[in-house]
Amino acid sequence: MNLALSDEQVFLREAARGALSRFKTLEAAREALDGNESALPDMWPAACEAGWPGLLIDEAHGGAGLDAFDAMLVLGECGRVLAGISLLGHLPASAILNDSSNAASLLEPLASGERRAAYLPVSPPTDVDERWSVDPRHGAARPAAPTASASGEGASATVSGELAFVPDAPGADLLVGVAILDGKPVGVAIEADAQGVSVEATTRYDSTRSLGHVSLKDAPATVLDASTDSLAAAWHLAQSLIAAESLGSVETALEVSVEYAKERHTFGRAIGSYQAVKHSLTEVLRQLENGRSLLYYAGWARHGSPAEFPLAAGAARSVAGRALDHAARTMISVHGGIGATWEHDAPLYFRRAQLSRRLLGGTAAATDRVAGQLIAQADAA
Amino acid sequence: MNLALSDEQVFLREAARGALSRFKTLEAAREALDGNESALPDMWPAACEAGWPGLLIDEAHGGAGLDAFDAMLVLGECGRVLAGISLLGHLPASAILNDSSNAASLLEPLASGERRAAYLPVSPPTDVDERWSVDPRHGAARPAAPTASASGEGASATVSGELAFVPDAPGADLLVGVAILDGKPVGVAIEADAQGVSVEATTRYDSTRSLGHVSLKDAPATVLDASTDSLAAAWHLAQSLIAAESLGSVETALEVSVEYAKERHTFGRAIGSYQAVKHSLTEVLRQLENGRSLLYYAGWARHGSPAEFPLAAGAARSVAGRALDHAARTMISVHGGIGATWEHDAPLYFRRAQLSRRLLGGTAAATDRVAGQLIAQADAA
Amino acid sequence: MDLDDTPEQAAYRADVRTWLEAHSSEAPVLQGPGAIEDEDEIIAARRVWQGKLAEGGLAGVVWPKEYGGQSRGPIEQVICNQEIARAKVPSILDAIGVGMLGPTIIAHGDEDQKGRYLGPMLHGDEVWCQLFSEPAAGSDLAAVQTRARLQEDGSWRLTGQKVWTTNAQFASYGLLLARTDADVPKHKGMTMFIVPMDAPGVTVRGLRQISGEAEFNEVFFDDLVVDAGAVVGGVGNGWGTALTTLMYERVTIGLGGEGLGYNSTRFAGAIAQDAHARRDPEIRHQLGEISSDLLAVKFTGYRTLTALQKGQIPGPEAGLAKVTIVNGAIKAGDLIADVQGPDALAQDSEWAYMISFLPGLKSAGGTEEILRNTIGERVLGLPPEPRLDKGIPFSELRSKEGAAA
Amino acid sequence: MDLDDTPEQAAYRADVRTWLEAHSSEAPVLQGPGAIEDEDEIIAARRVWQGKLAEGGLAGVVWPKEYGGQSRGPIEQVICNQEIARAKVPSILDAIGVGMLGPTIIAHGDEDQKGRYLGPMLHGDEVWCQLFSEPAAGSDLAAVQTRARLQEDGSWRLTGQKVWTTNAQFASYGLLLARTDADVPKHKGMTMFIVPMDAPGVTVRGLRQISGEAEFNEVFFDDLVVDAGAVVGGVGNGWGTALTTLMYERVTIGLGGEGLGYNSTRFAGAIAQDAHARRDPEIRHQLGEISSDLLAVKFTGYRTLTALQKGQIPGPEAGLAKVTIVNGAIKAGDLIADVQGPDALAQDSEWAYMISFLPGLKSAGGTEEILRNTIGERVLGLPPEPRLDKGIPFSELRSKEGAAA
Repeated sequence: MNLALSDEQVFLREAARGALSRFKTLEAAREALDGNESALPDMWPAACEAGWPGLLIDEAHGGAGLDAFDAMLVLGECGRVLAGISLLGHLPASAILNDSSNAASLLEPLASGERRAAYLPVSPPTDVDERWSVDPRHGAARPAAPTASASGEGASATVSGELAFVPDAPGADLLVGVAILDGKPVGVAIEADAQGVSVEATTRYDSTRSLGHVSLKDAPATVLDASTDSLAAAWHLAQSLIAAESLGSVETALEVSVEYAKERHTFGRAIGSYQAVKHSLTEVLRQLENGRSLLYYAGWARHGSPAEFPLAAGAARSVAGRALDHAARTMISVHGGIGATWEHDAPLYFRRAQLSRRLLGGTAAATDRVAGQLIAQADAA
Repeated sequence: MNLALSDEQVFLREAARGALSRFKTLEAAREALDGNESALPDMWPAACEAGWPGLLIDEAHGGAGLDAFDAMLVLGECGRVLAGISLLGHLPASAILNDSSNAASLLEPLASGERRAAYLPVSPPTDVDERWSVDPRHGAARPAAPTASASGEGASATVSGELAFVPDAPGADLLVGVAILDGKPVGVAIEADAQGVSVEATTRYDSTRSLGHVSLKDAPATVLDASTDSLAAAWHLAQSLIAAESLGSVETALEVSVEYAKERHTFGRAIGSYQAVKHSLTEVLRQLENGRSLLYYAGWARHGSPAEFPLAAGAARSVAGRALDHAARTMISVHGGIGATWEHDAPLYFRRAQLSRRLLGGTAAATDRVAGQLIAQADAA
Repeated sequence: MDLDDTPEQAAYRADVRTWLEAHSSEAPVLQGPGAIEDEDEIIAARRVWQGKLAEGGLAGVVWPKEYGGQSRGPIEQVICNQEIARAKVPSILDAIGVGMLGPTIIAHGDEDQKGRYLGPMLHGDEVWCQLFSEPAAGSDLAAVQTRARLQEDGSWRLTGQKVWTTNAQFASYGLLLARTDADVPKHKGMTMFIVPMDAPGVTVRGLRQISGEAEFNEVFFDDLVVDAGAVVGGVGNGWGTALTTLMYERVTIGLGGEGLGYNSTRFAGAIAQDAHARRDPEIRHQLGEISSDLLAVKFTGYRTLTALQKGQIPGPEAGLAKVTIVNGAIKAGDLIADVQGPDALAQDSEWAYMISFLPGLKSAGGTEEILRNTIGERVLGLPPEPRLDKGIPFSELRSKEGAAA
Repeated sequence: MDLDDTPEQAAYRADVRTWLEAHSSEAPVLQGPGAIEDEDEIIAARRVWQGKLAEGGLAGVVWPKEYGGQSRGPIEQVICNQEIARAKVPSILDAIGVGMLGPTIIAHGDEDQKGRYLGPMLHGDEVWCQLFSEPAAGSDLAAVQTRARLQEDGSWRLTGQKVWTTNAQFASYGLLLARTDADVPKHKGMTMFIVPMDAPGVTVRGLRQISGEAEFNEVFFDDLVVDAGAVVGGVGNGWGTALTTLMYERVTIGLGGEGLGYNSTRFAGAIAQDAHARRDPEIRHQLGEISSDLLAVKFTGYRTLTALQKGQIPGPEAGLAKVTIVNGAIKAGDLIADVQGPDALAQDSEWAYMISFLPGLKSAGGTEEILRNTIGERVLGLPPEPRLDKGIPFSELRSKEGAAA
């Protein structure tokens, strides 16, 4: 048993921190909120230089052949500085393709980052909803997954459906997700510039997060031969990645808040000496540590115990999502009034928390899946 | 506008406190938990002497002709000392009878306390469940209300059904509730010693609370002509009363905890000077004050604005139930380890909290009803 | 116990309603078709409207008649507010002046001050702002550092910075808490001043909040000179004067829960629109809890009002209503946005605005932690925190903190 | 990063399993058919069984070989625990002695003490108890008042009261923290003693908890006399010695989350039994949150173990695991009882027992508040609370508190 980072993983993390530190991500986020979206740096070249696009692609296809936990380490660093890098969309897409034996030609340009993919998030069934479903554009009810029709020859099909708030869809070259073909889920890869594909770029509240509403109308697709388990695992991988990213943001929120609590005085004492502040920050630490432990679980389970991966990834997201909500609000409140002003960094982390909790099914769906998985385990026992 | 106690109400409350102070209710509760149930005092004679059984019965029928808020004041005093008095069962029953024009002969002995009634709690429909339903004996699903069949002559019928965990049912002379007759709810009054009636006495965790599983098998009943609104109002009245009782317990829990927090020292300071303790006790006060305000609302609404009574009573119960949960746990934790020992009073309030939150639909059903009422209001607006 | 008007109150309500029916066409339109959009025009129109309300007796209801008020009680004030809301016309522009600062001047000001300032304040001719909070004196108001130095000619020279100042951008005057003696313990060396906001040496800068809007201002004082007549309540008595203002602030909060628009009806309405969410037990559970708490605050307001009407002064526990409202609204915002999804966070969403506004409101006027301290000590009688700043001259305190940091 | 055994660990596991397969028939039966019911017989049987485990090398796995242990690492200890649980045989009786007090004696005791006490402790011949907490020194352990006075003949005379003592009713010895000098600041005037529990002057009284069962004891010392050889770690060094015990306590907690039986599998199993509740979004939401937190603790345990194996000592943050476990289990108890209704509160319900037990567990070993203070200060580096008791002789402190009360 060994739940610690390897030397290579420590190096990967430090390198990521270094690479990201070259960008003024927080300043850019604030400027973009003020309408100057061109202030947001294009970080994809840096990602390519670091080899992140190919993290989860086999070496045979030009990737690094690493695993989910390594990707989580990079996402954590992105979360620390709110880097708007397109890995949350790209990596789960690359994982589906990597699990497909008929996608070899697609993989190499994705591994190098020459082309960028976006994952079309489709949530696998639960114990109470047997459908594959997508995030709704409006309201709380989840629509069904896109549908595919075989279009004659070989592995090609046409796909129709709507996917709302797809992370990193704008500007992606390839869209990879799940569609229902003859009542069964299949992996599909769709060129973003193909006929019948439209991507409406949008942002919501957090300027660092690029989102797109993807509309597919008989869009030509390659049907992938990835297993159903692999298609489901992509969803759980996305949950793990957003969990890791969120915990990175929690780290920064905690560090900045602790520093301020040491320096700021009121009634003649540093505010960090008051139990209300101290216990609130300790609570952030508690949730952060719990989240970190679950990242290890998810990282191990993806290949070490695939049957547990939905549980592990759901639990990681559930804890991390709540941790970020609490940390972002604590960051504001520890800073007193100034923490709620435009020029402060705390609102940027708050905006991240507010949006993240409602993407990719939301923190709530991840929490529900934990319950569902455990209930299914109990039934099986 | 005047949301304050009248002189008469202050007197009623003080008199109740005085009358109840003659009993060693907490000591008796502890002894009963140890198996000596005979230690529990029979407080009904004191209730009769004070005129409480007739609180909600018209003066014409020998009652005091007072309203729900006055009854809540008495229940609050009972809650302060965990008095096991049978008003929670008796008063809603008396209210249904008082609203019936064909129950005059039943009222007088109930008003004097010569006979005691118990309310068979049947929850009226909500926006998402159109049935009248009862608390389950086991599990979470709510069974349907008892059913009645007209038995020929006049206002008589036979009633069949099961009601679990009915407060104050053991030893009651008359059972009053709701049954479904030809698909419609009707009020029914059933002699407890009639054929087909069985009451299985039970207690759960809180020795001061007498409960009974009532089984009706073609039990002969008088069909009351109380309106459907009156039958529903009895449920909401019961919610208000258990809310008031709970807040009385919160008062004691807060007072005892505050005193201890002033006296007990640790690390050279009174523990009440620490923010963690101080803020926790302030939170008890906040919830208590919110609950008190909602008792006024419920007390006013029952006759001042009957359409709001379900909302007001549900909100009062929701806030009061959560307040008691928090106050009882705070009472234990402020006292440190000693608060969790057998000889301390805190566990008695904790036991009360644990059971109360699961009786009469539970705090959760009251909270759900608040949502349902507001959603219905929104639809109507 | 009842919620209905007495005959006298009903008669007053009828009078107010009659006046409003006669004059509501003169009120500025701020929402919907034909609404004024320009910020300056809105302010100008609301000034005029406040003047009309004052003439009609609908502003300063509780002010003494000699200062232009109606000498009526708090219930009549609430009735007046209710009728103004019912008529869907704007309320007075300068709620801070008329609600908190005017009463402070009535309590502590001298006759010259009352004669000069109260009339224009009541009629909206001169809007006021409250200059108490500072960057280093938020929760700990007695730590103000804005310095007022007595000049040889008896005038005062003021230098310092205030923050979280509402309405400063168009205010004529401000009530300012300054340190006049740094060599005595901090509660003792302060004095309250009336300061002109258009004088040289006063700079107002909008302070943008999370939403991007400048809901508050920073105000900088750079050698502003005021004469001896600007002192309210006597030199060195600033803390006592400030407490009066804070008491009126609590009254305003105690009665105003519904006024902020954070109420169960609004939130339930949003949930009711979603056919799926309104039947979801988890959503309903949260809605039910939030709504119960907010309903409680409404009736706590009526209890406060009853107490006020009987001449009782609300204690710090009235601040618990603010805790309930702010935390309830925060939960409601999260719930509604969870139901609606990211669209609730769109630029023009009322919910995005609320979600952005609440974190600042939570800290405004002293943090929740300080409020809970105060209530724990004053209401429950719990012992105070050990105070390291007690009895220490303010000047020494500052250097001590610097050393500790 | 992986969760599997190394080849060496796998070999060790196989050895342990082989031993257990050979000897499990000798283990006492404590549950199910044929279970021993008499409390004294259970203790006697478990003593014997501990002796067998010790002979087989399955007790004191991390103890040095010279004291009868295996000189192995913490992972082997956990492997051993896992295999004992898998074999469904009882674990050692004296987990407190072997896990915390023995290691303290190994670290601070003299050779005589090690030679005399460690063997019988490991084999279950002499059970030990920890005598630190007092009625007035729960969270603030350094406030112990049990007084040890040096006699002219070099012996010590002990008087005072201890509480929350597990196993005192059948313990042979206790490790007791006493005040030996009240005229120095409180952390400095304490000394650790080994005391015989069967001597005159020692009275053990069961302390009933919420459930009615006496899960802890009070222990009274009335002029108990011990000789100079009873001092562990030197006179006046009691606080440092106690910190060692507390560190081992944290290690035990850090590794023991699952051992308490508060885990997601058990709680989800209870919910899964109710066809209605298992589909209710509100119930599922709560179950999901509670379970995620408890799963986290399981993997935090593995992280702690990894750190221990590398020779790192767990810091106070390991205590956060206790916070998560206790609060998670409290929420789980409330959830399950809400689903099952009042029957979950029946006398013989496992849930009623858990619901009753947890409030005491929450306070045991220092309140959550003290733990959060410690972690905030030692882990996050936040400044301490102002301490009014620092540097003040213990005797003065007591009278100050009396005056303040």
